Amino acid sequence: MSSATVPDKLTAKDFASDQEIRWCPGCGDYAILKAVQRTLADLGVPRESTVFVSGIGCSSRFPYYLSTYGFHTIHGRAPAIATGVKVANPDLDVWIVTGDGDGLSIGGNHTIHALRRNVDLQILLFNNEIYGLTKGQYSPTSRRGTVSPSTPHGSFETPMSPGSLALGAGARFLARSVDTMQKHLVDVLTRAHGHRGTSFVEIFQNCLVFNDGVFSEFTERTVAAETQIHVEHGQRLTFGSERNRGLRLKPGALELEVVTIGEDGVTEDDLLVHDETNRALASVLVGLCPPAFPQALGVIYCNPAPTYEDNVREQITVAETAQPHGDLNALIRTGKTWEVAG
Amino acid sequence: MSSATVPDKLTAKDFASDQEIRWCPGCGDYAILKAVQRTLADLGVPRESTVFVSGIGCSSRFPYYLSTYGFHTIHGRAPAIATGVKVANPDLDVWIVTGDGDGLSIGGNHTIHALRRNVDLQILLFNNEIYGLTKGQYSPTSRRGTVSPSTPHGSFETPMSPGSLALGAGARFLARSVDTMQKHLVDVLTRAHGHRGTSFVEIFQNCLVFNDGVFSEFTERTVAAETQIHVEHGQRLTFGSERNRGLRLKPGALELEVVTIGEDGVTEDDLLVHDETNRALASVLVGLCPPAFPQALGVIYCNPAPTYEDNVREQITVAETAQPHGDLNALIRTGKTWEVAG
Amino acid sequence: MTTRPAAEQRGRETVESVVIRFAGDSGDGIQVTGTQFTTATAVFGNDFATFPDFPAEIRAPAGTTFGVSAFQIRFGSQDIANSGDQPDTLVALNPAALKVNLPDLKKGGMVVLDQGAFTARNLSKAGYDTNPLENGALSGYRVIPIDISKMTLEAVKPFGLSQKEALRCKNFWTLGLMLWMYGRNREPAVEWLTEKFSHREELAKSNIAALNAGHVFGEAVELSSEIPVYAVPKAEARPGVYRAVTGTEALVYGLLAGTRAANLKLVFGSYPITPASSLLHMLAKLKSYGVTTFQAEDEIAAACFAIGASFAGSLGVTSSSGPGVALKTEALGLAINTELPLVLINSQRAGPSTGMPTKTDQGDLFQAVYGRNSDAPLPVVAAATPADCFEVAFEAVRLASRYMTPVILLTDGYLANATEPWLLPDLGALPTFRAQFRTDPAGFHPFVRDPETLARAWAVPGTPGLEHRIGGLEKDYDSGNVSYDPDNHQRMTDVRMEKIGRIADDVPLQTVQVGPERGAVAVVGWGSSFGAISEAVMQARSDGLDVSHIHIRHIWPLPRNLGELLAGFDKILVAEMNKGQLLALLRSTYLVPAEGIQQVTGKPFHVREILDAIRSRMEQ
Amino acid sequence: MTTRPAAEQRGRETVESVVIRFAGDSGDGIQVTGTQFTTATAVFGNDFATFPDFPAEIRAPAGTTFGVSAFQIRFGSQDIANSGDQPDTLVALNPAALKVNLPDLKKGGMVVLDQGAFTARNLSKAGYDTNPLENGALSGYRVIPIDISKMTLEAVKPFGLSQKEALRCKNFWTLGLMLWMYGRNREPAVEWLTEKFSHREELAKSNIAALNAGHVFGEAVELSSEIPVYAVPKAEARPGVYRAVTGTEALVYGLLAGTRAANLKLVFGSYPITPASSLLHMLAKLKSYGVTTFQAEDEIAAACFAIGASFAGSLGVTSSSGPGVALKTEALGLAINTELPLVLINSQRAGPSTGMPTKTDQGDLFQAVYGRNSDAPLPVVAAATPADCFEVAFEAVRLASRYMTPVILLTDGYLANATEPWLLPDLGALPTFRAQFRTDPAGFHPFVRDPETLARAWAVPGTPGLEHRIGGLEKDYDSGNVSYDPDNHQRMTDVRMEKIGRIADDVPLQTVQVGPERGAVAVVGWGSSFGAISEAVMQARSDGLDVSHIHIRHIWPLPRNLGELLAGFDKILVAEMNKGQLLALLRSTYLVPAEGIQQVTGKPFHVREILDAIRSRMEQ
Ligand SMILES: Cc1ncc(C[n+]2csc(CCOP(=O)(O)OP(=O)(O)O)c2C)c(N)n1
Ligand SMILES: Cc1ncc(C[n+]2csc(CCOP(=O)(O)OP(=O)(O)O)c2C)c(N)n1
Ligand code: SF4
Ligand code: SF4
Ligand SMILES: [Mg+2]
Ligand SMILES: [Mg+2]
Repeated sequence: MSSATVPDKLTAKDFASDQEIRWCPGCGDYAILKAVQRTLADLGVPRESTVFVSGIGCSSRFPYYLSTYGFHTIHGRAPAIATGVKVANPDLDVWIVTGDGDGLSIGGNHTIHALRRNVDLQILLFNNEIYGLTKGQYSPTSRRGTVSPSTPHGSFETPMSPGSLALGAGARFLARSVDTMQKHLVDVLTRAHGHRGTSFVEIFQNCLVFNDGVFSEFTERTVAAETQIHVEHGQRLTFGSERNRGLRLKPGALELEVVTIGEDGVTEDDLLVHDETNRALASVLVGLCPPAFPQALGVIYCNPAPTYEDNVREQITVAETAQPHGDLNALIRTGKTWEVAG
Repeated sequence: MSSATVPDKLTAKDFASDQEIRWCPGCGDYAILKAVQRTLADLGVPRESTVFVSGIGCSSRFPYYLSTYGFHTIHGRAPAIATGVKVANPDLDVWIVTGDGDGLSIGGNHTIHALRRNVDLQILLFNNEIYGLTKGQYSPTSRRGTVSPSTPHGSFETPMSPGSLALGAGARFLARSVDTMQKHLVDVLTRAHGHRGTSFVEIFQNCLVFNDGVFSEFTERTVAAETQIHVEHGQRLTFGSERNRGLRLKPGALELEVVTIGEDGVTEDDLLVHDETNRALASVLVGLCPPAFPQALGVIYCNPAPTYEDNVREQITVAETAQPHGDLNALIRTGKTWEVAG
Repeated sequence: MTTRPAAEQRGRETVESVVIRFAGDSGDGIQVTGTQFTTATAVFGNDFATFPDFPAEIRAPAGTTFGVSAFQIRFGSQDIANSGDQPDTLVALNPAALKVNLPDLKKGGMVVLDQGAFTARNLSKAGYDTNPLENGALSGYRVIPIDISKMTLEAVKPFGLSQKEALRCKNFWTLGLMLWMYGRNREPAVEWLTEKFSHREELAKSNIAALNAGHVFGEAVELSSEIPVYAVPKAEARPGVYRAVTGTEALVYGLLAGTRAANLKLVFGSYPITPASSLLHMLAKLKSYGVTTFQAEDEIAAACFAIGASFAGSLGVTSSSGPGVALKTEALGLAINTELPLVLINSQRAGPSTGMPTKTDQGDLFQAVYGRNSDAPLPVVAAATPADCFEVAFEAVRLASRYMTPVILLTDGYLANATEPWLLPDLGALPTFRAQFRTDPAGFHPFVRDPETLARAWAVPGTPGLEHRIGGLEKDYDSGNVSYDPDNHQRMTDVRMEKIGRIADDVPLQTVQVGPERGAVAVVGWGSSFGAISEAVMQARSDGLDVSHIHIRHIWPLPRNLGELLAGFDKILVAEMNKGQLLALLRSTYLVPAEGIQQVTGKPFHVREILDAIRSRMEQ
Repeated sequence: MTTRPAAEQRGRETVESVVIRFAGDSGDGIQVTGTQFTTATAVFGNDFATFPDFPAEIRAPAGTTFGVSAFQIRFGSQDIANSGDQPDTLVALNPAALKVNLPDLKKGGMVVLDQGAFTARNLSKAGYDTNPLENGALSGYRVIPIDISKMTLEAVKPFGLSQKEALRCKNFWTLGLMLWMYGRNREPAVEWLTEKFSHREELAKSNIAALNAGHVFGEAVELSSEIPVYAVPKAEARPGVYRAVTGTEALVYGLLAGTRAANLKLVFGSYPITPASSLLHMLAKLKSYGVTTFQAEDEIAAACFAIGASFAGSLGVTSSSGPGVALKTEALGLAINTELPLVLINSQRAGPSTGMPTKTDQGDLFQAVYGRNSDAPLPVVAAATPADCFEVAFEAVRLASRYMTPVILLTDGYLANATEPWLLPDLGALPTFRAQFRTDPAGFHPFVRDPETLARAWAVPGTPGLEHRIGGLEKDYDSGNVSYDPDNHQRMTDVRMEKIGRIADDVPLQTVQVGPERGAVAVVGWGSSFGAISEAVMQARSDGLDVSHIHIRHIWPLPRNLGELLAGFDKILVAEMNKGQLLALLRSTYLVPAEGIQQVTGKPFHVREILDAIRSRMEQ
């Protein structure tokens, strides 16, 4: 369960625990686990100060498979518990692993409040648009028409967009990646880790048992180039196998449109430059989806602000400076006291 | 508590119950109550098919003061209970009254899921940026620096924007008004009632005991004209006592700017026309605030979609048509049965 | 396996009851095999009880021990009350299944296993260092190794399936063999396959071929008398039409029948959770029966949704398991305070916290009876067997609507999936108890009470002249308005308690399940331990011990005569799958020096343990 | 008012104890008057107990009955255990205050009232049709009508306040009069005013002038002997430094002292709710004492936050009241299963559901002891008096950290605001019980247990070599890894139960509060009914009845000797403000035929009712 001698530089393997992995063979979670282990190794973080907190779901089994500290908590509450961990000890590096059910259905409120408070946490939301662990009911992110055990005639609820919700709640960091895109995912996770404050990463994850291929529209190798746009701060918003397509502002409207360089007089300069600090742009990018638009991946929004625990620390410092080493004996004697002689 | 004889046309007074009102004298809730009673009278809705559901808070006392059906439930859960009421009996006209604590703190998750599901409800959120009933703690909408019993050194959390959150959650109707703006409020409530689906109305409400004047920046009579913009579908976005100021799209950016007609060559035609079906515009409008921008009031977004209970009804109709008058005796005999002879 | 000195029937050894456990990888189709064997057994005319045991993982890696799925059936010619402690026969389709299930097998029991699956790879996945077929691990058992995989492949060859699909037929080969071994018919399985695979005829044909091949293999081998064959004669049963029913199915039918009897719409709100989800799944399919289902964002919303539906004049029903029920506690308080009908179904599972979600438990009695803030009484009923779920659900609807109160119905993970034969009632002949909606404004206020039941008036929105407001604040006894008056609070607290207390006058007197009404020992139980207790007490009685079995359906309020009944026994043993919850309730209510028999393993009670406990306590 | 045939002191009638209730509009500053009178009384040397009673509304319309605020103090020369049933003297600053409080006044008691406030407008707002000063409603009482409003305006005229501000001084005028009546000093009030209004000197001066004017008025009228004067001699008390303390303050100090003794950081997460919020408010001010507070988005998050903090090596504390505690149930299960320390403070209030949020109650004992799914034991402690909150909080921290368990501490709305004198302890001299963090990797797994306490190892993140994962699933006894093994689940269930059971060996034996250790009757209580029971038993004993008072702090597990102790009494009466919760616990645990004395009014227990019950049950 633990090892006392720590090698100088840990490898991805060193971040694996001794527990047998219990996801379905072929589940997208395996790939994410690999990417996280790689990221931790690349970052060179110490195992002992890294904590993974999760809720309940297939995805939330994650902490068992890492050799760091881990807490597999209760359904939907990981953000609240992780906030307690981080506020109690800000020196810890705290990650949350959650699912679309865990983080957006039962845990939606904790997710939005964590984002608003901006505690320095990384939230990894494995979105497979289904409740995996409870055997396949539709989730808040399931598409309309999803036939599931609880919607035998198809669901008709409008799916929630995790990214839109996060921005609406005041997120300061929003990124997206895909389970199978190892390099991209490692990059995104590294950026999320680097961001001080709550980083929200939506990872499109394939549940091959209950929702196989639900993201194939943009994850299939054959179409990926034409249906994904990898946004990068300061770079023009281009995509396509020829890198000749892109997004530009529709003149006179708050809208983007897909254009092709060389067509209709469009030049590269017409394409919008991605500004990851621009909230309005992030709001629009997050809503784009195939077939009309490419799916935006990468760091969509990053605009740091003071973290919750920085603020806590500051208030404590101010208070302690004003009144150092709070003397309890003195405290209980404040106000009116009287003495009864012996 | 009730009266059996119903006059032909009800007046605002007929919507008052016999209960003594227990808000603090001068509380903004009184004005909202008046506006709601007026709206109900104007709409000519029957008392018996109108239901007000609330959570807990000063604002949530609301149903007691109306002569309709009412349910003062538990903290934060009004959207879930109201959904039950409406789905069980879609003929009822269901309103929710909630506060910034009730609807966005403990009840945030139910609020966003109601919006996403689009049940035909009117949600009136009385935002006083404070917990009134529990004597003045800061709430999720309180400004940074709010000194309250639980933040004696000032709060440092980023306030939540109810409008941004609602849009992020997928709201199809979003409007804003102010407790004291009777006519405007009645108009907004009338629109909300007319909208099929969940309508979300944020009402800026003054809590004169614990947060007096927190909206005065745009509600004070002397500044209102210059700090409020009343948006109306199809109309140009103008404001100012001279009606010569307005909003236009900043060229080449996803941003609005304040301009003055006649200055820098700006003409009325340059001003943006409000399109209440445009989500991106709504997102931007909802984020504007004084001093740099005017506060947007009125129907900011309205873009109807099928309601939850319409969908329920449709699935039931389809099922019942396929298999009319479900015979229970037959149902329990489906599958393999065998007989034991007598 | 209880062998009886009875006439051999075509060379078969006649036995009174048998326990068979089918086990294999979760991909092996074990549950289908078990269910089909059950159908054949039912049609044959035995009484039976089944217990499916799924792995906790969705799709554990093939061949691992945590991917093992099992299905146990006990059937016989006498009353079968439980699915049996120890299998007489274990069917193991791979090494992992053997490893996990062998410890439960009866000493000297029979093991039928698929030799073809005992490859080096599978052995290592199962964590076997050496092959149990060779290392003596199976000595002491009657082992029948057959290369089922190979025989299946042979049998289905004509139909051109892929190797993978062909191997999937091995469960029907096995079924064929087992049907032959116990002299059951193949027709029900053939019918089922034909319908199930109507869209892929080759699959139907292959599986039928495998089924037949297994059967033929039995016959062939019989000649060499290597495989024993048994006869389990028909059981006596009340005449009528039967079906096999799971607890979940029976709950669904009970809720439907109950709401029809009450003339109320059934509006169901839930949030998925093991093992409660199946109720949501089944109800969601019954839209044409006027059922509305709602998957909420969490358990709190599900309960609140149901409360809203009840306020609007439907019967709100919600369901969950342990942790989810905990979340509904605050909402339950609202339903108690506003006196609205509500049925909350708790499928208990092993805890605390997440615990062992797929394992059964009886640990939520305290929570149901006591688990709320303030004095917050409500009725609690518990189901004893799969078929009993029907009656208990019907009763829960009756109590909720008649007394304007939330009702908690306790069932558990075992009952949810277990089956037994159910004598189908004529639903038209069941009693009705139409809910009374108030329409008369004269003298109305929302808390005006029926003098007999103390239930408040139910005036539903939409009714002109009865507009009113209710809420969670205390209200005036005489007007229903909010009140902070101290004496009024006392009065309301008293009346809430009294209303629930009076339900005891409206429920059947407690009867004794097995044995006389007074005597040396009463074993008292509740819920799904019914079968094990019943068997244990019957066995004890046939051993000459003076023991009775009392099984409580109405956990709260307790039946009026229970105290008197208990007083008629010298010793009271409360057998439950927790650390003594009904025990505490009975001790505090009746001051009887009851003692507990407890097992908290996540598995159904063992008859043996109860029997041993009865014996040892009687010797004391 | 108990009059004693004692020496008159400067013409004052000497009495042993007095109950005064100050009442007025919530805008009248009644709580300040009461608190200042208390301070003067404390400094004088009486023992005392106070009970503030706020209106439910934030700022109810002035002059209405639901806007009435009251403050009761009982003080005397003997031990004062409760704040008294019925006031001897009622001070009513407006008609509504008279209307609401007169029914409680002792027959023949004194009413001091502000005649100037008895205007037609105020009378009608209070719902009086005719003026009670004129319609005979006060006959039978000793009425002292004074135009306090007018006299106050006169007294403060020199300081140029607005009419509104000037009238606000009338509470200090009244205070002056009452201080004179009972021979108490004005200095503490003057000091307080001077500091309080240091920024607005004219307010300080005006209030002091009003205070003096009230006092002088008393002296002047005395000549006409219209107003009686009393002496209440000092009480005997253990020597030392004292202060008046509310239950909330004492809780805060107890948590601080406890976490220092444990060498743990105090991390507090809560969500506002009446009457628990004051704990959050006080702790939020104590950042310089190393306290971290967090206002969560709801109660679930608050509990989870605290659990996270404990996981990270702090002591997580959370608090709420009834409905909010219900919401924390699921999270408590996690803390039980993962065996993390946690203190949950429940300020009980009247329910069920929202109930009467500002009113006190003892209805949450069942919830605390039993209110969770599965077998989920945890220790429960209850505070008896405001000062006792200190010790109980200290104890809760000790148990949580020593046994790695959540602990529920029960207090209530009465204790939160009530005050009594507190003999200040020397915190440096308190025992310490430093929490043991595991650092040694040898033989470590997260569920390795201390053989004595059975507490698991607490290895906190940040410790190299002890990286581990915990969660809500059942775990293997020997490795801490997830386990679904049936026998292991039994073992873990047993050890969780045993760990909590062993705490009984580590808490003081139960003592008898009043009376002998065996005898005819024991009145058993818990929580804030301490004072009323104690008084009632003392009175009964002085009437010659053989009664003892046993008051239980450790509700679960119960003290080891309690059964034996109870066995020494012929009759056991359990007095509690609920429908019989401790009663059920004692009956089921000890099989004693205990009976209940119950009051559920939202008000503290009446001594009289307990006394009557003792008498009538003894006559039976
Ligand atoms: C309080 C509570 N409610 C419900 C459950 C049942 N449950 C476990 S996981 C889950 C949904 C998981 O979905 P998601 O978060 O998307 O995770 P996935 O399995 O898809 O990775 C549910 C409903 C539970 N464990 N606890
Ligand atoms: C479960 C629960 N938690 C907490 C409370 C206490 N409480 C009542 S109202 C309220 C906040 C009210 O704030 P808001 O919704 O903004 O309403 P306002 O009083 O400002 O109108 C709180 C925390 C409660 N009644 N129930
Ligand atoms: S059910 Fe889906 S999400 Fe869960 S482990 Fe299997 S493939 Fe992965
Ligand atoms: S506290 Fe504030 S919100 Fe509540 S009634 Fe008073 S003024 Fe209104
Ligand atoms: Mg999922
Ligand atoms: Mg508010």
